[in-house]
Amino acid sequence: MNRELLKVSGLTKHYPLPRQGLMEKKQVVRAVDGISFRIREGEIFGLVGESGCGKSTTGQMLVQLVKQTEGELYFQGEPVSGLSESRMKALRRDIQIVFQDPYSSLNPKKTIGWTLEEPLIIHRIGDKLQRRKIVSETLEQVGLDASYMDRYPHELSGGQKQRVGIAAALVLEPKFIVIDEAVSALDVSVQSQILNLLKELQEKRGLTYLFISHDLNVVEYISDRIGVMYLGKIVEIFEAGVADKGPLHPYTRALFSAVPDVHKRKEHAVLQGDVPNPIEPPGGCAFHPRCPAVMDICRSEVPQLRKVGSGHEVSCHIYAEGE
Amino acid sequence: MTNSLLEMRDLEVAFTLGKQDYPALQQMTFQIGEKETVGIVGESGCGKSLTSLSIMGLLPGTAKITKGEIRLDGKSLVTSSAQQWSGVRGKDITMIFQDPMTALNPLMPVGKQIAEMALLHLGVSRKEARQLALDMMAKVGLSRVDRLYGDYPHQLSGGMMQRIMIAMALICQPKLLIADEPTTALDVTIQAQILNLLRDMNHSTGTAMLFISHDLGVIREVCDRVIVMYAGYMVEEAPVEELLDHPRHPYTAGLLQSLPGADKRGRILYTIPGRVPPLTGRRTGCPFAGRCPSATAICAAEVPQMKKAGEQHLVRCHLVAG
Amino acid sequence: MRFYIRKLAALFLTVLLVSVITFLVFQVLPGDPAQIVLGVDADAHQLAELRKTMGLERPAAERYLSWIKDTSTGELGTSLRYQRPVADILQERLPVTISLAILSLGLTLIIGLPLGIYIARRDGKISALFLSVLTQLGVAVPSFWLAFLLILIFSVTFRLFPTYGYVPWHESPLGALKSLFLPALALAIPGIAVVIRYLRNTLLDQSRMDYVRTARSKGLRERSIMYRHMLRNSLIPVLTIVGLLIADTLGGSIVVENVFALPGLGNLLITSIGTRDLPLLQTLVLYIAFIVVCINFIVDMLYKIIDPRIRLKR
Amino acid sequence: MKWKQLVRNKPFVIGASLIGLLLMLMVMSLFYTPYGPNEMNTAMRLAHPQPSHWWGTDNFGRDIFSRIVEGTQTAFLIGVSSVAIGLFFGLFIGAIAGYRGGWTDEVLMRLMDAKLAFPGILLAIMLVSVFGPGLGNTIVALGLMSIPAFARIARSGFIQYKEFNFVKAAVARGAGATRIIVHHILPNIASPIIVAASLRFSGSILAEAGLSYLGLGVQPPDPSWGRMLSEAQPFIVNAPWYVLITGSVITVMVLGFNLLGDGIRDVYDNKS
Repeated sequence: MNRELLKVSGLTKHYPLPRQGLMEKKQVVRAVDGISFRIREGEIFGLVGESGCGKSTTGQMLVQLVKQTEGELYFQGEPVSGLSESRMKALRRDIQIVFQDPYSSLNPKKTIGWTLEEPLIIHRIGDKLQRRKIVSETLEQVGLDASYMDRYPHELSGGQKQRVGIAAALVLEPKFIVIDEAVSALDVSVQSQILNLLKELQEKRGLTYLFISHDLNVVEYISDRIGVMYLGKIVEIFEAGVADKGPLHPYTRALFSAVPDVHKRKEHAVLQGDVPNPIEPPGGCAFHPRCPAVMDICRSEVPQLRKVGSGHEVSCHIYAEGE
Repeated sequence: MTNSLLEMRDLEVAFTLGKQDYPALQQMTFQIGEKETVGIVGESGCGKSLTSLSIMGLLPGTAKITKGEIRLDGKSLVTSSAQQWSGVRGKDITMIFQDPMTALNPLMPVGKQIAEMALLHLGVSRKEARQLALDMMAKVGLSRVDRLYGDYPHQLSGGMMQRIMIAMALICQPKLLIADEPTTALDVTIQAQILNLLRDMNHSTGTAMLFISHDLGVIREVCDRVIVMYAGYMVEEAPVEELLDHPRHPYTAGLLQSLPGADKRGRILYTIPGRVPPLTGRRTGCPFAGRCPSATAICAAEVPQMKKAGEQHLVRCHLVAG
Repeated sequence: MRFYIRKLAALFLTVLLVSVITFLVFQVLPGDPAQIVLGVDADAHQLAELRKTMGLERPAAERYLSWIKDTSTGELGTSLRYQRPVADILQERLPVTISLAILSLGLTLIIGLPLGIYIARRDGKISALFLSVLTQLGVAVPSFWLAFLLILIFSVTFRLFPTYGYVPWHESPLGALKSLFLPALALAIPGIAVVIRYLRNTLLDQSRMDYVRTARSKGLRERSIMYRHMLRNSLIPVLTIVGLLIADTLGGSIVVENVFALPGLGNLLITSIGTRDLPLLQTLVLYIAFIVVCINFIVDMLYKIIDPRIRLKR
Repeated sequence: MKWKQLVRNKPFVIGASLIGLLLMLMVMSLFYTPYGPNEMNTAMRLAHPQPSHWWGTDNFGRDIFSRIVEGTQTAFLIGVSSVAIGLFFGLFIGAIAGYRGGWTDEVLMRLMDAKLAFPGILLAIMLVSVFGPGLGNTIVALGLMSIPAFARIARSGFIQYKEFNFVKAAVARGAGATRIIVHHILPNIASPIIVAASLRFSGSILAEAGLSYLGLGVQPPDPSWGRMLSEAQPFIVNAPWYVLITGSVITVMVLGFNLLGDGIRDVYDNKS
């Protein structure tokens, strides 16, 4: 079951800042700073982190919406960059994306039917009749009946719009879907309906998800493995829900303990300070200014992501000896 | 029950769309004691923000109070003239909002906007106001306050801006602070800092707090008592542990079951069927009747009354024995 | 500091581009400028003579460079019709156009701004339709026809202002003011309509912003919220409109100066077209365009200074 | 098009009816006018409005109503042509600047700023002074004058919508640049373009009137309200109706298009 579907190695994205003055050295925002991970087929890989950590940029690089500055992406073992125009277009059938904000993810001037049919037209799949059948079937699968085809986005609720977003990603029968904060804008009762839908579709169609979110409860519920990002780097990857192999990295532990728990009021050490400015990240480990367990080495040397157990990697000097 | 600082009795607020009035809040009755932190939780459109705005007399658009009473320290707020309002708003009751980044005047230094509050209500000189503002900024955990005083809103992070808002809200030692989803727009670690700060401020200054949120976890973290709202009605009210551990109203129970979390991995989440009725589509009877798994004939006919279902525990449901 | 350097560079580039366009239109596009000046029936000898005096045998690029060198050093060549240095003619005419522009802009702001605030504050009480039609009417009226109306009312019927002509300032300031008032009003009315509409809409947008809700929750009364908070935030978009208004005012003055026979740059422009006085025409157009570019630059700078978000990058 | 809301929007209705009226007059004038526009009746000079001549006669005894009605043809021609030229080139420039970005955007926008330096009438005067007056040159001049307005809208539309998720989603699904422009961006900037078109239509009419008044715009025998006004100016005292009527017709037409633009903006703006 767990053949490797996607391999990311050294993925980097630097946004050049408009140069203020002639003398000023070129400034760069290191949105994503050399991340590597693998996603197995049929797995839900959760990607969490606070705003500005680069998780959304990573998602958009996987879908080739954003061109990476460095690093390589392998889909089913084949490098993604440098593909011919036609090969790239074919690849786009297999990799899809669902966005967070339901209000700007659907073209307001087009009907739902048009939006769902467009990918089929782009890839010249079937004729008019067959396409309409695929669209109505896909709508059924996301819990909407065929009557939605003639409706416009402004007639739908947030939850319904998100279902259409998911349907639009499914219509080309992809293998891998990047889900970028798809539930954060929804109310709890609607959120649970969408999470169930995503889980059901994943099992029925054997899909693989990269599930991006800042809501740790949601990620812990739905993901098999969780990657934690901080200021453009992955600091830890661990198996979700496996009690004894819980998170080790100081930031991950602080992050998960900061989440208010509806079951009991937790007394927890609150992480002080703000996320540093990505234009001039602190030397060594980017987390050292806020880290409760900071050591001298942390200020000078950048830690590497190292395996510390099956499916468990951490990038922190405390665990550098691979104990 | 400490004697009530704020009392709302049978309040009704309605919007006028075209010719017709649509009730957005009905039968709102609750108290807030001195030093107490009361939470209001509910999904979008349930009227929680409208409740706080009606206390501040800042009802948006065509909304107006059609029935009921709000009293602060015995003084009615509903009938206050504009002149009386300015004595209450900002002095006895203050408010902080959800998105700190847009909540301040972008063209005025943040420190000056805090000092403006002191100048307005404490009748102090400009220099004294500035010093009061600087002290308050330090008290809310901001560092290098002298430099920060002259900075503009766009130069600050979300967390710092919310601390500025809290400093502004507490500088005149108000009796009641209303916090409308103050941490929803913030990251988890920053949210924890702000929730801690609000709790400490409540303990140290004794300012009562009305905390609005859609997040049940945050409610548990901050509030003593909590009110659950649905489609303009209060459906349940109880001390926070009692309500979250023993929910009696089907909607509250449904919400708690549909919350995702590590404990529910691999299992299908419970979902409340259907959708919240829009403002214009609210019919007679219990507002939750359409979506309630154990709804009966009477539920669709009559709006249930709030009944005692335990120590300080009130529920608006026909099925719960009074 | 680097912010201003970048801005100055953009200004220089725009001025250069403006001069290129002007040169192209007058010297290159028409093929043979001498033909334009002397008209169709001129004989070959006269044409050759004129080409020499205008230095047309030299390649276009060279002519452009020398024209730019002269213009920037204040040496603006001589007018064919008046046989006088262009610089002197401009010197005489400039004060008329400048005082007309300043007077009309002054009227626009003095009348437009308070009215805009007043209308915004009484929003809902004045029917939006009446306001929309009134302000659109102000913009729809052709300025020279408006001038006729003003003459008909104030000069012919009430005899308050002269129907035409200009009294220089040094002769009698009151006379100058009286002779310039009607033309300035004719130019200002469309500007007033624009300012009212724009200020009203901006103020209404601002009143829905979060910071105004916060100000209300601080207990400030509506009046002080308007003047201490909203007005300054609204002036930024209004300032950009003032920039556009200046260009329209200068454009409009070309026509209005003709209606009132005011000896300004606009009037000169029209007469020099009639007399085919190419050198004067070319420099005049560059002059007017240069004034507009400089004013827009100043407005742009003001706009940036007021708004700290641009001045102080995080 | 949201006809339901448009019909209920007062400014739109007023604007549309004013323009409808003028359009009818224009169509009528193609076939019939009470008197020939240049038919002189020397016995009836400067006659005040009366049953035989609804709007009186001018100093050559020509019927003012017929001449004004004939003038609607020029006004509509000027309006349509300048919007067409402005729209075609403007959208093209704006699209390239907006979609490509980078230095092309910088250069094109500098060009637009330079155009801003020449106030409307000045640019027209420059072209007319070199190529001579007349209907054709006026149309070209007014067309060039209209380009920046459309370029700016197209550019800001492209820059704004490029960032919207539905455009990103379409790109992620393999949509090419043309499909993105035609299906995703153009329909969403349609309403600001229509508003700009109606404002440019009225702007061009005003500009033509100004030019013709100065004798630089439309020349005889083509009819022009601007030129009629310059002919009417000397008789402002003894035949005020001549000036008043001609000027108010221009104002009504310009007002009509401006209100039309207002109505469309109201209906489409609060939707987004």
